[in-house]
Amino acid sequence: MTGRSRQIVLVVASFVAVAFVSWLIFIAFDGAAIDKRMSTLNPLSDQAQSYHDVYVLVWWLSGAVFVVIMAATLILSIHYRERPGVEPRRDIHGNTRLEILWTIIPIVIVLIMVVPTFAAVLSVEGDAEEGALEVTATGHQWWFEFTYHDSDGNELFRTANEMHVPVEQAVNVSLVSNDVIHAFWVPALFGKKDMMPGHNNRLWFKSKPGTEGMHYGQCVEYCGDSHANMRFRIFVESAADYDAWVTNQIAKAKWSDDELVSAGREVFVAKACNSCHQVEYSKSDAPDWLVPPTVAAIGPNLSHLASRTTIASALLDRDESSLRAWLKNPPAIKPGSRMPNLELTDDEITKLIAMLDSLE
Amino acid sequence: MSAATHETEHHTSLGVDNRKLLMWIFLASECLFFGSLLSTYLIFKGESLSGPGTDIFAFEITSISTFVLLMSSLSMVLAVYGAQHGQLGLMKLMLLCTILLGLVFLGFQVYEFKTFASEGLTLSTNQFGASFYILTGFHGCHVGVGVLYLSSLLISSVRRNGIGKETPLYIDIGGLYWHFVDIVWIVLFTVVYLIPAY
Amino acid sequence: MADMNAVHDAHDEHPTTTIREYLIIGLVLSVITAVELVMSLYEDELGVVLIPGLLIFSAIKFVIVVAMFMHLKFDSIRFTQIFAFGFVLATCLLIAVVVLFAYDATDAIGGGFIGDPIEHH
Amino acid sequence: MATATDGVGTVQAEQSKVWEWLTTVDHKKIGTMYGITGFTYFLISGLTALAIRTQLAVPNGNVLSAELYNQFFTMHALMMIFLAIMPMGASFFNYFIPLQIGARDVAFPRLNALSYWVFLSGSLILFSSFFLGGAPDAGWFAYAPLTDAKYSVGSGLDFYCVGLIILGLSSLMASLNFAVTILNMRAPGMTMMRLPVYMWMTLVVSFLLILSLPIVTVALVMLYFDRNFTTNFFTPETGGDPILWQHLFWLFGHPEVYVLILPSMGIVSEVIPVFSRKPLFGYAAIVFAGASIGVLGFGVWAHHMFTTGLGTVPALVFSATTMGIGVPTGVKIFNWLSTMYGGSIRFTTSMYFAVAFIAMFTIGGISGVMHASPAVDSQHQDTYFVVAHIHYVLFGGAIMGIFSGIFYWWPKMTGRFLSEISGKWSFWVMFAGMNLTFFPMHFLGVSGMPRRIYTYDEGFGWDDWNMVATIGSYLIGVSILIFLINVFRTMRQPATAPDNPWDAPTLEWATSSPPPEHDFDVVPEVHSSMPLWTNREMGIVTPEAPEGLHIHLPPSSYMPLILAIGVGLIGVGLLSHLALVGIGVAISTYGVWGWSIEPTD
Repeated sequence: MTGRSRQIVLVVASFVAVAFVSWLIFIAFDGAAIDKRMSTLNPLSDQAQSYHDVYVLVWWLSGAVFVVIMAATLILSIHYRERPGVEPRRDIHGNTRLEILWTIIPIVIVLIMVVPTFAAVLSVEGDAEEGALEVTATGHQWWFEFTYHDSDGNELFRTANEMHVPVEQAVNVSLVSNDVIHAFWVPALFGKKDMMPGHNNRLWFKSKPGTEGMHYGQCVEYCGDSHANMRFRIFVESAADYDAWVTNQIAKAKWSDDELVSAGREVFVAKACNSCHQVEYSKSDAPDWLVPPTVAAIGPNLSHLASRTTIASALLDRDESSLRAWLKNPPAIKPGSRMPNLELTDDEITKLIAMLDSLE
Repeated sequence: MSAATHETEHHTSLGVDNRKLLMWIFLASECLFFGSLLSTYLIFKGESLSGPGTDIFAFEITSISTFVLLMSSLSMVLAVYGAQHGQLGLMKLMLLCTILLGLVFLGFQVYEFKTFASEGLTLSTNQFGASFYILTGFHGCHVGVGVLYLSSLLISSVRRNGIGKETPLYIDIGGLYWHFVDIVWIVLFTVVYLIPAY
Repeated sequence: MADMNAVHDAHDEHPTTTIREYLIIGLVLSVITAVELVMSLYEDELGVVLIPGLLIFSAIKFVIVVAMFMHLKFDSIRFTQIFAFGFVLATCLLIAVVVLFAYDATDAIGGGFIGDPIEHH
Repeated sequence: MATATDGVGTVQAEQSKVWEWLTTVDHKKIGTMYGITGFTYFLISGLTALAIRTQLAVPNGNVLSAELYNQFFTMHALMMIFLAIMPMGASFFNYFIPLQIGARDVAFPRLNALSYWVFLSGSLILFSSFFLGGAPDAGWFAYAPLTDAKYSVGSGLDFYCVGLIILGLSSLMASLNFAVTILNMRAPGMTMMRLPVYMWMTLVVSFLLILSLPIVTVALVMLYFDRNFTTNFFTPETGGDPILWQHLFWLFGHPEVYVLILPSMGIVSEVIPVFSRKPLFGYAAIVFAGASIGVLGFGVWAHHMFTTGLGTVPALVFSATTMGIGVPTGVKIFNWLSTMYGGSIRFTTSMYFAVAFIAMFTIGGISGVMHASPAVDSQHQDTYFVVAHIHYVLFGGAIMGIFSGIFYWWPKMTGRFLSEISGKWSFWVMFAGMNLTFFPMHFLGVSGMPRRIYTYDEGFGWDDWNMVATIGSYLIGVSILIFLINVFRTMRQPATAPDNPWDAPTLEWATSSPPPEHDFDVVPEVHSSMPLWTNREMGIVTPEAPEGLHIHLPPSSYMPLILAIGVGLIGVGLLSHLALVGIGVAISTYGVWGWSIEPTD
């Protein structure tokens, strides 16, 4: 082979090799979308989609730069390695034209990235159009509280760690914090935004048609010991399902005269659970000892716990064994938990679970 | 302060003394220090949730102390003049004068802080109080360090009882620090005391 | 910075300012301070002129002290460059941070920017 | 060039070895101490990283408790940044500033010693928090109000404030010293545009620190006051604003990133031309790019805050400035690659690390520019994508560059070569290890794994890549072991390295290996940025040292040590009992007094 053709083979081979590696990497990136729980590559709302479009563009530009520089490094390293009889070109000190060229190329790439970025950010910032659902999400160490409002801004009800929204409807979320900074993020539905104490951030999203289902979210701003355990879920539902859910949430907690449930209520009060957790009963003549506290901001509102799928900020499925483990020793499951180990006996726990299960 | 400068004394790359260069770079750094403190103050001065606000300032006192600090700059520059022209007496007198004026300024500041505290403005009263005290307090610390610095220059010049080869340089560098503390106050006086209501 | 290499052996040349001139400068500084004080007493009459006026006077005092008392007018240009870099950077960052806070539309405590771009409840 | 003969050097009283090191003002000894201390912390911090990776190897791992994990990830970052990479950089700065610019020492030798001892006391204070009630656990950028006494009850965050203020003081003194030295003590003929690129980067780093450290000092003081003296700068309940902390911190924090990476850029700018055996391509462009990265670095801080509700216009402005930094960075990368073009490259271990630096840093740079777009950032910020990004910059960039420098300068510093065979093993194992560790983190990031979580559930698609990353981290550990064995084995061999084993063009290679205490017998003339090559081409011969040459060196001093002990005591006092502050002040005052009256001739 002549020197010239060997050079061509080298260049082609290097590009092929780097492109192959890049292709493997691409497959792996794509693989990240296969498990869709928290994937950022699976946009299901208009907002996530417009961010995703920017990401795809930026990704391809970056990929191109990556392939060129890796291939160049490889080619130069192989081609100009030390060989007997080949002297280095000591006369090369620079080349102004080339240097201007590769100053301009990055500028052009940056400009290509800037324009769609600006467009996407401007389209997502601000508030949703008129008639959007208004929800306030409050960050607590370490759980999320959701407060639903009617169109006049009056509070309708509070729930925790599981948010329900109707499909294809714009939702305004007001982000506030009760203690430290948290961040609110469901990758499929919207980019993250911080819950800053003393500030009132807002975001909005509108799910795409056919996206009914459960979507995973998590706190993504380090907020202390149990930051890792601060998770939540958003349920996108048909309008009918959503309305049914709202109707149930607005109603007060169901009163059951079941013996075990009554015993559970007594434990609930005796162990001062109601000093942190609110349960508002529908029964108008509730006994004197069961006086619901007016504000329960320390722990989640439990009026409709049984309508949720999870407990402990979406850490555990809401079933008998999880509830038992949680009530036995909360800090063991969620380190630093504000809910202390109440030293409950198995019997007390059984009663409490019966009571909690009745709160549909 | 430096030994390695010894042999390069007559030939440095920029034609300036190492120690003086060090002081100027340090002063550039100090600009950022006071800039951050002043930013904090400007952000917080309106955040007075409770307790006294900027209306607590007493013009007369602060004007006098500002004048005192300005005059200390004048005496400092005369001390430098004395050192550079071999007038030992003038240098010592003016150094002493500068130190005393600095102490008077500090006295005024202590008085001001005490008055404000008695009127209910403490570090924890509100954001205005905290950022005001930390800003002017750090300036006061700089004046205090300056007083100690100039005192050591005065003491060593008294002990030596003459002007050494390097005395003008030392006094000059000390002067740079002192004047810097003064110009910080020029900015603070205008921004903190004279434009309080905005 | 490219010509920072200039090697000159200029030994510290003392400024030629006389004591008399220093005293005059001191007087000027005092007078400016007095004018500033008087200005601040008439803030209602001066209106929008007040703040820029005070800032300009303060800048004049700043420049006089730096140039004459700190001898930057006579000393190596490198000192001026270094100090000016620090001072300008500090000023820019101060303005940037203060403006960012004034712009902050989400501040639930201090209230938003005039012409707040995002309306919220 | 002849090695130093007897009689050349300083006349000093016989002292014990320990006392000699405690009182030294020699920049080479101080540099060595910085290097050893920095590398020790690098190892300790590496162990915390291994613990972190072990915890995350499988879902719901239970190697570390949440509390310990949070301390470990915080201290891993703090130690790597402030106690490992910065001091290892300072080690090379100390050692090679005077050697590369042809000076006898730095401008202020005692101040230099003081910087080291203050650094040591600050680092010990920060590190001792592990044993004194818990290390800081709020992340290295310690966002308020999590750092408030209400949410961080232990004293960890007080250690953070005091430790970082003292470390900042040390860095400030060192940087002032370096800046003055480079600006003012260059050899005759060495103009600024003939300065080695490494010196340029050192100068930029020094100014970055000089201008950014005061800002974080103010923030740390306010945090300390918040925690201890009832102020409320960052607590929103009483009118404070946690956003202010973020601004002040990142005003320092972003320049700090360049403080970590620019020294390594300087090192590869030295290494690549030497082993390509041709001049650096576009010297002026590389210098200008480095300086403009430094200046632009002050205008991009808020890109760390895109998700805080910065507002649309500020976000877009900072997005644009951040992308702008990609331009000079790109220029540098292309110029390094062009230096290899037309060369005859000797692939020593040092060159392996330098070429790997280009490739790995490019990956970190690209992912950095990606996140300059708030749209991308809001989906990736605080996920493992960002963890991947910072580690490609700081491990693939800063650490690879430092290892390149270690293999390059080792013969000069010790007179001994590190084993090339063992070195290449450690390179390949490290290269494989770091890519196995950090590349999968990109995948973890796009699949939504948040950073700083001590545990995660199975079923999110995170399990496999976490296991791969953990295996990779152990490979890095193995590579470091190979390197340590290399060091211990070769240090037992006799010093055989010649003055200029790599045929390098800069001045440090004009003196013996290791250099004599006075650095140079005679400093060669400087006519270009590659003085040794140019002088050879021009036929200029450096004259032999005259007989009976006596070079006056500054005497050693124990005042820096005393002053640093005083400063350290003030720090300890702020953390324990205020009476100790008084003692510390007294000792410091004695140190300053002794310092100012002690003869320096």
